Amino acid sequence: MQIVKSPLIETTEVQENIFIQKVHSPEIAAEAKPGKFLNIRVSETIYPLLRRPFSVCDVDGEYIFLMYNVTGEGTGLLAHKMPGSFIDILGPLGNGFNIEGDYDTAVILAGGLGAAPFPFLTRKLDGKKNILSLIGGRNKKDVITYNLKNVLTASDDGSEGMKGNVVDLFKANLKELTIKRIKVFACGPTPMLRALKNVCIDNNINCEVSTECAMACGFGICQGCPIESCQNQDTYLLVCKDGPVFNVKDVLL
Amino acid sequence: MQIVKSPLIETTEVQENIFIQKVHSPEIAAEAKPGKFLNIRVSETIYPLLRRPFSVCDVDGEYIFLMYNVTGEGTGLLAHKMPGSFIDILGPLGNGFNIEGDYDTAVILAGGLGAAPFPFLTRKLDGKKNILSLIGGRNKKDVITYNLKNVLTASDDGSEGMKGNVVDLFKANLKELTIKRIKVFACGPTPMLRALKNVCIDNNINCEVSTECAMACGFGICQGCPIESCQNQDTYLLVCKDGPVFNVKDVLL
Amino acid sequence: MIAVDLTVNIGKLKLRNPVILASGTVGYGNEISEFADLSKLGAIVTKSLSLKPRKGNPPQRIVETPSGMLNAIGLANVGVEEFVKDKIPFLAQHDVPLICNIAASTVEEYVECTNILNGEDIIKAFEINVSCPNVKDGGLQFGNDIKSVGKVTEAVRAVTDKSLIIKLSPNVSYISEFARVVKDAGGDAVSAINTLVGTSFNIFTRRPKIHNVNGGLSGPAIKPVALAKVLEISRKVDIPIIGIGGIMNWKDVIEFMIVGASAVQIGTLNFIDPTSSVKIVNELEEYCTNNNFKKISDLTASYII
Amino acid sequence: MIAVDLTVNIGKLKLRNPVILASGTVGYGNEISEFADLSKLGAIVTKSLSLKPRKGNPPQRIVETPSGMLNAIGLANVGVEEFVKDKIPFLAQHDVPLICNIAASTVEEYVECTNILNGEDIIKAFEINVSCPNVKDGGLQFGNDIKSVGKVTEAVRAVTDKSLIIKLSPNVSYISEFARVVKDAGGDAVSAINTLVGTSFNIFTRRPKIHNVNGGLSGPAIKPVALAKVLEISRKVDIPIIGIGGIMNWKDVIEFMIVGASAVQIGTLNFIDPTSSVKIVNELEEYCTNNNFKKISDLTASYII
Ligand SMILES: Cc1cc2nc3c(=O)[nH]c(=O)nc-3n(C[C@H](O)[C@H](O)[C@H](O)COP(=O)(O)OP(=O)(O)OC[C@H]3O[C@@H](n4cnc5c(N)ncnc54)[C@H](O)[C@@H]3O)c2cc1C
Ligand SMILES: Cc1cc2nc3c(=O)[nH]c(=O)nc-3n(C[C@H](O)[C@H](O)[C@H](O)COP(=O)(O)OP(=O)(O)OC[C@H]3O[C@@H](n4cnc5c(N)ncnc54)[C@H](O)[C@@H]3O)c2cc1C
Ligand SMILES: Cc1cc2nc3c(=O)[nH]c(=O)nc-3n(C[C@H](O)[C@H](O)[C@H](O)COP(=O)(O)O)c2cc1C
Ligand SMILES: Cc1cc2nc3c(=O)[nH]c(=O)nc-3n(C[C@H](O)[C@H](O)[C@H](O)COP(=O)(O)O)c2cc1C
Ligand code: FES
Ligand code: FES
Repeated sequence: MQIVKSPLIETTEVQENIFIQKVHSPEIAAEAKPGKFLNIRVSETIYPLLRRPFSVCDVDGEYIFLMYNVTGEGTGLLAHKMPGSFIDILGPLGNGFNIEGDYDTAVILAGGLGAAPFPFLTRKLDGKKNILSLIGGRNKKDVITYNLKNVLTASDDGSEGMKGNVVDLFKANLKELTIKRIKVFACGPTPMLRALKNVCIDNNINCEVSTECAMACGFGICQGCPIESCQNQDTYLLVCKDGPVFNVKDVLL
Repeated sequence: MQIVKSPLIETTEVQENIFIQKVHSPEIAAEAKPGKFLNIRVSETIYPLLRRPFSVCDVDGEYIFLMYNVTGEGTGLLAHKMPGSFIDILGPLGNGFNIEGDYDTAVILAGGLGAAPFPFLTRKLDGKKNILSLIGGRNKKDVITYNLKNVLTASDDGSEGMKGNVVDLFKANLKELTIKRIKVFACGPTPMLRALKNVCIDNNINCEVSTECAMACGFGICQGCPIESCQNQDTYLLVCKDGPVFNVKDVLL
Repeated sequence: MIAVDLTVNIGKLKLRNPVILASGTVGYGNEISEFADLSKLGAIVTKSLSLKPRKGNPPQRIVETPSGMLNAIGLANVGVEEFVKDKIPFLAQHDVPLICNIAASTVEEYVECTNILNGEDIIKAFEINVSCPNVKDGGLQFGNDIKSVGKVTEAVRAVTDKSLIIKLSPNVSYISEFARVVKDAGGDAVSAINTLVGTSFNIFTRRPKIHNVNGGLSGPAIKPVALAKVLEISRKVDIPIIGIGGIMNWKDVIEFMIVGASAVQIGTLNFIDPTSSVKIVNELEEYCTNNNFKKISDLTASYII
Repeated sequence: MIAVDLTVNIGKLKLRNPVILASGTVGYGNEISEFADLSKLGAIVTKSLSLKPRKGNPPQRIVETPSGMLNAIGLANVGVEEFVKDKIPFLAQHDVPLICNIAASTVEEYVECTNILNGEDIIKAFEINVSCPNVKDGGLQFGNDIKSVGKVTEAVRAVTDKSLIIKLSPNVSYISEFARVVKDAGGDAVSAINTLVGTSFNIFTRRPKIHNVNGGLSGPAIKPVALAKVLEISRKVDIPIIGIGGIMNWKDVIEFMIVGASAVQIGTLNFIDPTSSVKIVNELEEYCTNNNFKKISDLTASYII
C-alpha cells in the first residue's frame, strides 16, 4: 500500500464507453493481486475532492491496466488524461481473491463492469485451473469479455448470448458444473450477487464475491464503507479493508 | 456582449511565463475594441467556480489573442488547454479606450502585465497617431514589449532599460513630450496608476487608465467591482461596466 | 406527448414555472435581460432595496472560495424611491412577475419601504431580507433572532396584501423554528437560504481579503447545507418554501423540489452563465416529459425517507 | 539560519507543532501510521469514543459534494473499554500526544467515559464532542444548546486534570457565546469547527443518498465558514482555539492561525493524501524560516483588521 504518481501510457476504448488504461507503475504492479483495487486521484485540483476506486484490471510486467466506463465527472476527467501525464494512485488496496484451494474449475461470473478484475485473475489462473467465464449485462454493449477465456454470455434483452441475467446463465450450466469441483469468483451489481448467493448456498458452492460501496479513504480510516457481516451482528465489516472480496457466506448482501 | 465557445488555435510562451493564446472567435473579434475585456470560464467543471477576466490583447481578422501569466489555478488550467479545445468566453465587456480626439502622439504606459491591452491599441492607432510606448516592470523578465511600437523600457532593478519605474521613465521624457499634443493610455498596478495620475494632473495631461478589480460577473449584475468616483461620492462606479477604462480625472485611485 | 404543467403556487402567488432569479445576483434586471428572456422565467427578485440609497462597501467586495464565493456588497442599492422612478419602468416592459426584496435596520423601516412600494401593481410579492443588522436591538442580525423575525413579519403583513415571503438566515441551529414563527405571524412563504457567514485572509498581508472582513458564502459549496435546511422546514412546518443555495443546473432544481421547495432561486450561477436560468426551465420541462410528471408541482416534498 | 520554534501551547498542553490529526479521520492511528510518521505530528485525536461499543449507521455513510463530503458514520467505535485494552498499546508505541475524543448522550455518560480513560498516562487531553443528541433533553444536540455545553464542560472538568478541549458545533448563530461558556466552566480550549449539517438526494429514486438522511459536511467547501467562526471566537473570548475545517495545505494552516488558532486539525485531507500532514509540518517550518518567524506561535491571532 503506497501512493505513487505513475505515467499513463495509453487509453483504448475497447468497446463503446469501455476504456482500458495502461499505466507504467512498477511499484503497484509488484504488490497487486487479482481483486485488489486502487484509489485514484482524478484531478490535481481539489475538485473532484475524493479519490475514485478502481479494480486492478490486469498486470503485465511493470504495467498495470484499468478498465472503466465514464459514468460521471471523475471517470470523465480520467478518460481525458493525455499519455505521459501522471496518475496519482493510492494502492493496491483490499484483500483480493483467494485463488488457492482444491478446485479444478474456476467459474468467473461478471455483470457489466464487474468484469474489470477478471483479466488479471484469468492471467493468474491460466494453466493452473480450468476457467469458465460467464459474462452478462443489460445488453450487447454492456457485456464485456475483454481478455477473458472460455466465455459464455447472457444479456437481459437477448442482444448478446443467452436471454436473461448471468445468474440464470450460471443456473443453466449448474448441472454439468457441479459434477466438477468448482469455485466461483463473482463481481457485479449487488442484486446479482444476492441472487448468486442463494444459488451457491443451496448447492453449497464455494464462492467469492467482490463487493462495492461508496468510499472516501479506501484503507480503513474513514469508516465510510460498512458491510453487514453474517458472523457478527454487533459490528460491520469494511469493504475497503476486510474486502472488497468476501466469501459469499460471510456477508449479508 | 455574448457567450461563445471558441476553439483555441495555439498557445505561445513569448517570454518566461508570458503566454499568448490565439483563439478563433469571429463573434468576439467583430465586437472587440482596445481596452475591452473578456470573462473566461477556465474549466468545464464547477471548479474553479468564477470566470477569469482578461483584456483583449489583440484582434487579427477573425482571431483574438490573450496575454497572461500563470499566477494561480485558473491561469494554470487555461495555459494547459490543448489546441482545438474550446474556450468559453463571455464578452467583449467594458468600455475600452477612447482613441479619438485631437492629439497627435499616443503615449502607451504599461507596468508588467498592464501591457496586455496594448498590442490591439497599437494596431488601431498605427498610421493615425504617433506612438511612444513606455514599458516597465520589476525586472527584465517582467518587461513585456510584445507587438508594441517605438518602445522605451524601465525596470526597478535596472536589468532592462532605465533603472526605475515606468512613471519615472515618463517623467524623464515629459519635457520633450509636453511640446507635442499627447494622450496617455495606461494600464498596470494601482500604485503605478496613482503615481501617474499625479503627474498627469500637475501637467494637465489627458490620460486614460485601465483599472483592475476582483470580479464575479463582469457585466454589472453582482456589484462586486466598485471604484470610487471623483464626481459623485454618494455612489461607486463599477470597474466592469463603467470601466475598466476611466479618464484619470474621474476615479480615485 | 401531453404538455407538462410547470406552474407552481407559492401561497397565493402563481408562477409560470419554479425558476426565480435571486436577489442581488441580477441587479434590477437590465443587464441579465440581454442574456435571458425574462418572460420565460418564473419571477425575478430585485437587489435588496433600502429606504435611502446605499453606497455599499468599499472594495474588495468578493473573493472566490472552493466551489463558492464570498460577497460583502453592503446592500448597495438605489433606494426605494429611485427604484420606483427609474427601475420599475424597465421591468414593466417585461412580462415577468416582480418580487421586491427589502432590507432595513428597524421594523419601522421595513414597514415604510413596503408602504412606498405597495402601490405598484407590477410588484407581485415582497421578499423580506432579515439578514441585516438590527440597529435597535444591538446590531445583531434580525434573521438570527426569532422574536425579531416574528415582529418584522407581523408588521409588514399588516400593511400589505401582496404575497409576503421572508428570506431566512441559515446561520441558526433550527431554521424550522423561524419558519413556524413566519407562518404564525402571517407570512405566505419562506425563502431558504441566504448566504452563510464566512471569511478569507491573505496569508502574506495577514489582512482579510474582503474589506468588510466577513462575507456571505454562496455557490455549490453550500448546496448540501441549503438542502438540509429546506428539508427541515418541509418536515416540520406547513409553509411554501423557495429553495436557494448553490443551484448550478436543472438536477439541482429537482433536488430542491424533492426535499420540499415549491420554487427555487438561482443566484451565483447567473454570474457564470447568465443564460442558464432559461435553459434550466426548458430542461425541467424535458425531465418532466421523460418521467411522465404531468405537473412539476407534484415533485415538491416528494422525498421518500 | 536559526532553527524555527514550531511548538505551540493549548492551555497547559504543549505540542511540538500545531498539526493535529482530527477525530474520525484517522481511526485509532493504525492505518494512517503506514503513511505518516506520527512522531512528527503535534498530536492525534481518536475517533469519538462512547461508553459502549457502537456499530454505527448502515451504508451509505458518505457522499461527495462540491469541494466537500457528507458523512454519517454514526459514531461507530469500539467503546472506551476495548479502546483501553486493544488500541492504547499500539498508540503507546508511538511518540505522539494522544487526545481522546468522547461522545455521549447524557452528561453522566461523558463523565463516566472520562473516568475510565483518565488513568491512562498516555492520554494528554480530552476533546469533548458535543455534536451528539442529548437524549435527556429531547434529543436535540448538546452542541446547539448553550446550557448543556456549560454543564458538560463543568462536569468533565470536575473529574479530570488533563487538558479539557470542547469541540464546538458550527450550527449556531454566535459560536463565541459557546466558547465563553466553555471558558467560564473551566475548559482549557475549544476546537472549531465540527461539520455543518447537510444532505443530498438522489433525484431519480427521490431518496437521501446517505442512510441517515443528514450528514456532516467537511472539506474545503466549509473553510470560509470555519475561518469566520475561529475569528469570531478569537475576537470575543480569551481561550485557546484549535482551528478545523477544510485544511488542504500549509497555507490553510497559516490562515487558521492568523485568524486566531493556536493549533489546527486535519480531517478530510487524510483520506485524499494520508502523507500530507507530515508534509505540511515541514512546509510550515520552511514558511517560518523564509519569513523570519522565530516562533510559529507568534502567528496566532496575528490578523490585521
Ligand atoms: C472497490 C471498487 C472497485 C471498483 N472498480 C471499478 C472498475 O474497475 N471499473 C469501473 O468502471 N468502476 C469501478 N468501481 C466504481 C467506480 O469507483 C465508480 O464508477 C467511480 O467512482 C465513478 O466516479 P465518477 O466521478 O465518474 O462518478 P460520479 O457519480 O460523478 O461520482 C460521484 C461520487 O460517487 C462515487 N461513486 C460513483 N459510483 C460509484 C460506485 N459504483 N461505487 C463506489 N463509489 C461510486 C464516486 O467515487 C464519487 O465519490 C469500483 C468501485 C469500488 C468501490
Ligand atoms: C478587467 C481585467 C482585465 C485583466 N486582464 C488581464 C490580462 O490581460 N492578462 C493577465 O494576465 N491578467 C489579467 N487580469 C488579471 C487576471 O484576471 C488574473 O490574473 C486571473 O484572474 C488570475 O486567476 P488565477 O485563478 O490564475 O489566480 P488566483 O489567484 O488563483 O485567482 C483566485 C481568484 O482571484 C481572482 N484574481 C486573481 N488575481 C486577480 C487580479 N489581478 N484581478 C482580478 N481578479 C483577480 C481570480 O479571478 C479568481 O477569482 C485582468 C483583470 C481584470 C479585472
Ligand atoms: C453578490 C451577491 C449579492 C447578494 N445580494 C443579496 C441581497 O441584496 N439580498 C438578499 O436577500 N440576498 C442576496 N444575496 C444572496 C442570494 O440571493 C442567495 O440567497 C445566495 O447567493 C445563495 O444562492 P446561490 O448559492 O445560488 O448564489 C446575494 C448573493 C450574492 C452572491
Ligand atoms: C468521515 C468523518 C468522520 C468524522 N468523525 C468524527 C467523530 O467521530 N468525532 C468528531 O468530533 N468529529 C468527527 N469528524 C469531524 C472532523 O473531526 C472535523 O471536525 C471535520 O471533518 C472538519 O474538518 P475537515 O474539513 O478538515 O475534515 C468526522 C469527519 C469525517 C469526514
Ligand atoms: S473507504 Fe474509508 S474506511 Fe473504507
Ligand atoms: S464584476 Fe459583477 S458588477 Fe462588476
